[in-house]
Amino acid sequence: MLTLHYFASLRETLGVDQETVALPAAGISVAELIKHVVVLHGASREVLQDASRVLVAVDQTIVERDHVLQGGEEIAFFPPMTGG
Amino acid sequence: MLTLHYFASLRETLGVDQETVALPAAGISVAELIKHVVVLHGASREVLQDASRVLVAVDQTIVERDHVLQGGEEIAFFPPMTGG
Amino acid sequence: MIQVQNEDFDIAALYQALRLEAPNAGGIASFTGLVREFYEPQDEKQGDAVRSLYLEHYPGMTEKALADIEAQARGRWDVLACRVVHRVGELGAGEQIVYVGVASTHRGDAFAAAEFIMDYLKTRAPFWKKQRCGEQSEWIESRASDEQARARWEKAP
Amino acid sequence: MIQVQNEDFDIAALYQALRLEAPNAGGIASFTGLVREFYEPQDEKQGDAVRSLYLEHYPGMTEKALADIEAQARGRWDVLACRVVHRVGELGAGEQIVYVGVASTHRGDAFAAAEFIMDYLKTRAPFWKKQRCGEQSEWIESRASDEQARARWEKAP
Repeated sequence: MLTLHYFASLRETLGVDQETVALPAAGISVAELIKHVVVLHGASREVLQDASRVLVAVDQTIVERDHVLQGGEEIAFFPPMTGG
Repeated sequence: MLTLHYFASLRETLGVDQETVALPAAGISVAELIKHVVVLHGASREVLQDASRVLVAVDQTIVERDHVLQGGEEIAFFPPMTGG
Repeated sequence: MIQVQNEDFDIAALYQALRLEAPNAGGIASFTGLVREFYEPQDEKQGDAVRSLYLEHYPGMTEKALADIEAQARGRWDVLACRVVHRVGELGAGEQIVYVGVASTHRGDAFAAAEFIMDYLKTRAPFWKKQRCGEQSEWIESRASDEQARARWEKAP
Repeated sequence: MIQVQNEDFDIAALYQALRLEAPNAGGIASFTGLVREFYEPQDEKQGDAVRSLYLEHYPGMTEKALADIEAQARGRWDVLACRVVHRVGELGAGEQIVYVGVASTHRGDAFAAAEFIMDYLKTRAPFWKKQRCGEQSEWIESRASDEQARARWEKAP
């Protein structure tokens, strides 16, 4: 299983802060996971494909879309940071 | 008349913090004033000729050695600053 | 040392902690980020309502990201002691948001490390600001100038 | 605002004064210079005596030089409020020497203006430090690195 977290404007747009999905296959990339999530949870999730506006963290570290998943990770989606 | 002030290590080396001298002639430069002061007050003042180790302020503004004096100015000699 | 909290912080206490931890420091550079009292020009349409901010973060990752930024700063500069405090939750106009303080032997290192930490914190630590103006509220957009401020450290020696 | 004084200063009061004077500031950058507790390696021959400093200045010119430095900073950056305090006379180990605080709309301006003021103050304001170690005392030599730190602002945009 994977735990998906959504933060800030993305959380509000999608209306969900957390959900779990089964890993479709070990060794898939973040980009492939996103395609899977769009099919599973509906077209609203297409926003996740925009790499310029949606960052992805795996186990609390920012990764690129080609990052490979093994299962069991904590995945987070969020817009560019605006703290400080 | 000119008032000459000496600060920090220069004050201690020369053993004087302030003195007055008559302006030898209007329109002389700081460099010429220093030569005059060396003659007037003794060889100890030769240290003033070392532009790399002695800064000169005229009326509380740092000047170069070719700065021209009119008389009545407050002249200060001191080593490079070390505050902060 | 890193703190993420809703409560306000006392810059004098943070500063004294840095002095105690680094008795041989030649200086301490610090920065405090504040919620502005008034609007940017583009906000003027929203009238004179007092602005407040809501700060969301990603618990767990926030502390990790800040610790990583501090470690990077310690690797690049002479950092004798360091404090980072970032508030989350509801903040009123004029309130303190963030504190970064760095004690160093040399002032150049203290300034560089403090500014480096702020520039990375702005763009690499998972905080998001929502701005409330009267009835309206909107998420603040990230700014290219913040990313540029961070990117210049990649080139610097 | 510029103060030259023998008395210690309260950075919290200075910081609050900046917040009050610049209610729309996005941030405040500050630097405090401290008398180090321990010696530089080259001083070790002098044993473990606690160091103290004597700070001499040129009354009148000091205030003028600092005002000129502040005016230069205001001309180059968005400075909403500024405080400079420099102590003179006898200062013990660990004591505060100097404070520079700048409130600005933007953090980059606050950092740059505060560091600019410190770098010019070090090399252009008439202060001189004499270091006392036990029975000995000597005037501190100016450092090329301080002049280099100042000179780089001549190139910067």
